[in-house]
Amino acid sequence: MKYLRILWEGLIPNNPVFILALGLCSTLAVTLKVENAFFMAVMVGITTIFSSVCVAALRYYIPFRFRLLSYMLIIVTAVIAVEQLLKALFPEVARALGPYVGLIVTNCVVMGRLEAFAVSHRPLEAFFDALGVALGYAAVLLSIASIREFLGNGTLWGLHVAPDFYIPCRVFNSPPGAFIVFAALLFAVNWLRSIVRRDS
Amino acid sequence: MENAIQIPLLTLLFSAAISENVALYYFLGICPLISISADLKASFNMGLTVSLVMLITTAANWAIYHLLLQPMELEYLQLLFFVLIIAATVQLLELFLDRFFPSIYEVFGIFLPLITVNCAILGVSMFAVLREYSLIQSLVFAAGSGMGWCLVICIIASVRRRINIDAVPVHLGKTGITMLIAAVIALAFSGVSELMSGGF
Amino acid sequence: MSGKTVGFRDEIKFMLVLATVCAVLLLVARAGVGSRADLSMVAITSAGQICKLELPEEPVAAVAAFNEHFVSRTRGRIQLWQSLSRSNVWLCQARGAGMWAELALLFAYDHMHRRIIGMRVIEQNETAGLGDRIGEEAFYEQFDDMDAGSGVEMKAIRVKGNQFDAISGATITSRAVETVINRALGQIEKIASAAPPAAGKEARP
Amino acid sequence: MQALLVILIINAFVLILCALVAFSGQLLRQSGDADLVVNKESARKVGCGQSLLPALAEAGIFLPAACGGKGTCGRCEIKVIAGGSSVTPMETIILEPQRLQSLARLACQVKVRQNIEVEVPAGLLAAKFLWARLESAQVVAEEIKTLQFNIEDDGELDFKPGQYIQIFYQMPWERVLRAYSISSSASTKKSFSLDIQRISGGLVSNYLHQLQPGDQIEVSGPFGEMYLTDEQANCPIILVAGGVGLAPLRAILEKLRELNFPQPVWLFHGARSRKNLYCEKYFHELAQRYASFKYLPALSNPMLEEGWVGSRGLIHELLEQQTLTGVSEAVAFVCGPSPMMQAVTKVLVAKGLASDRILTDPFDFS
Repeated sequence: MKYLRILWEGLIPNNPVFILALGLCSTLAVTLKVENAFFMAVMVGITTIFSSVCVAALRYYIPFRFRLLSYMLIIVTAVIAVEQLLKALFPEVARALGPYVGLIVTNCVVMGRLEAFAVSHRPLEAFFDALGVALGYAAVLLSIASIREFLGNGTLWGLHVAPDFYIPCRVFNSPPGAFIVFAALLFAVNWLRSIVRRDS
Repeated sequence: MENAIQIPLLTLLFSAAISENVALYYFLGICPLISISADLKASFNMGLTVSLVMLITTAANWAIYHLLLQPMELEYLQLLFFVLIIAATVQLLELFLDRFFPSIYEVFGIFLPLITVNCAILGVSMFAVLREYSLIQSLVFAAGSGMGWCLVICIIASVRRRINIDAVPVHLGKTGITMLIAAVIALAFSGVSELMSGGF
Repeated sequence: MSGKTVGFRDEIKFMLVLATVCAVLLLVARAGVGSRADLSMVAITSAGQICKLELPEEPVAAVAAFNEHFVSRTRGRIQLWQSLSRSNVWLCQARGAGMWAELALLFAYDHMHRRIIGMRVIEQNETAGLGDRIGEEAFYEQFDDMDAGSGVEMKAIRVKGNQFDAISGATITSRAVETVINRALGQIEKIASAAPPAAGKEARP
Repeated sequence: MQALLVILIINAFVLILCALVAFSGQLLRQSGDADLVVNKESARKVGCGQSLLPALAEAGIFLPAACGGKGTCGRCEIKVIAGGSSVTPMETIILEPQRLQSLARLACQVKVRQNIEVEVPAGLLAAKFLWARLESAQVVAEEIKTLQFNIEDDGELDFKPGQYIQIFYQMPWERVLRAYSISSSASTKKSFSLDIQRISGGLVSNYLHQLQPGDQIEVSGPFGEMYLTDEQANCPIILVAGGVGLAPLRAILEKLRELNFPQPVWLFHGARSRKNLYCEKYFHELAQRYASFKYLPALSNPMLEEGWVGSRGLIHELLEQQTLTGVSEAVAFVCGPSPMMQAVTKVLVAKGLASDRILTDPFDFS
């Protein structure tokens, strides 16, 4: 019950992207295709969970002044391990994601959860918090990617779904398009939240 | 290698700062761009700090890569070494500022740990190595990127200051409106980039 | 407030243990991944496509067939092979900086007529949906039988024979292709101008 | 071989970076002393470069810091008259703007760089740093122990009933602080007792539960705004406790017992089941002996085999059903989990008690 609440907290009320505005770089950069966004979300999720649990388990042993170094060491290990795993299992996706896999290291969602939650909680709690945050992150990533891929290419996960008369709007493939979709989605989410709040 | 790329340093500086802006073209360092840009002065300070850290870490990482990793054929560990260097540099800078420039420390201090997870810094180090820049070129590239990042955050902050008194749609919120500003600026920058890359 | 009872040595000890554990994990992860052998297969298949050669699909046979047609001249970031049947044709695999990470191109070059016969992208990590379109057939076609006497050139709209269309929205990637090819061309010129040595059979798939 | 080399290189690299950080930390640490003036008294020399919280401790003033100096609990609030560093973002979250304008700061967030003048609330000045030795430990309910401590040397703990102390626990690299209310009578100054509920996975509560008689602990205190003053002792008193939140109320009750309950006193104690209820027998005896003391326990989840015949339900529901005479002059002390305290406060206000006569002590399971 308590763990479910922690999970829920990370998923919606503390959504890492919309509410806390963390992890924006990759949110904007890998959302051109749903497929890439999906694998990115999975990898960020694994990294977050691994490093959160590690830091939570070691929280009383990590020397305060080498805190940053230890966190980075743990995160980098997780990222490189996940990267190698992806290369072995899905070489195609690994090629498509390439540079962003390395940049997970500096994804503030990972670091943010370590600093804000994992250092002061037990490993099991940290696990559920990381899981919730990872799911929240994945939800945002996938929704932005779906919108951008549909508007920009008329496809979803590589499948052509747009009606024939639709002419893909290439601006959604470019960086400014990502910002615009993000702002629109943020507007929608906040609007829904305000409706929910008014009703309850 | 055989023929090192000869790029005029000035071109390198300006293309790094403007046409291939690290924030708007590569989507790096977006989180602080959104969260810090509420205040122009803080934005400028943050921009300066990022530039400084970028310069130091690019030099250090260049040396590590070319003097240690490449001769030992350990290129796959570059992420680990780069990230640890950045974390240590940030911590050293924090101590240094705290001791000698307390007034600057009080302005910068809170941003410094954030910088560790600023992907722009890691990105610039990685690009400099990837593109086989010489040390001088790397430094110029880092300086240009830092300037470019500082420029963008200051532009966003100034625009935000202007619309401070305007009625922004409630549900869009601060993050949303900043995203839209970034979208417009990114469009403008992409125009400049087209111009510089030989649109004539 | 923090107590100072535990000294620097214990902290360092902890950090070193952590570093060792991380290093071991890294090595295990790296060892667990299969080699990138398939990559050279991509190169061989691409070479077959460019030079319109019938190469068998089975890897070992394909390598053997490839070695019958080409002989390796240089290694490193720019690898060159010389065709055994047409000694003025050079096959080149060139690596260089793309937008995010390294990219590797394979192209065949006719040194006598100074033309590129064809080009393929073997390895790339460009922006998904934008830069990665250099891997599309339409992009390759521009290089079929391309005049490259004075290097290739990226243009927004192609007018001259040695130009190719930049991919809109991916200027950096397109320019990276331009840079990599031109650098490789310079290298070929240097090596090919020197008298081609006797065919030493040194095969490198 | 290659693998060993890689491990070696990474280790060497980490070693160099750590050494660099540590030694520049030593090298760059601001040395020298600054004058610290507390409440306009004479200046004391304290080391520069640290935050005000340890600097004040150096000067013998122990502020409460439940969060351990991270700036999240807001208990170390003081006033910095002159010489403070600029306000940190943490403080703007915890302290309201008007409090910041009236020079309020969090001591753990202020750095000592120069001569500094501060104003510490008188209530916090009494706090001392003490060593205490465990005299006896007694299991009073499931997972709850009452620990009796004797103060070492010639130290004395001069506290008011209802206040709490802080316990230091030395982790490998960090000192952890936890606040626990004193449950023994305030008239004994050489000893005190704590009621500790063991939280599964809780750090300090587990540490305290495994202590053996004779073990020493470090404490500082007393702290806390919730305590019984002498004039309040002559008002009707409503005590509402949830679970182990009974501890500070026990101290208050002891004080009232020493005064022979001059006015009506109600003790409401809510617990989950009978095995979580403690001191039940003692309170029943008290209630029999003194007519003005009423003991009203309630169980939210009594087990069948416990044979509970008393009230069932949550404690604020029981409180609501009771008719209390002379409520408007009464003083209420409420201690327990936050949702329970909110519910109880609501009920008490509805019964006609002014909200400034309801004293609460937040009590978190951490």
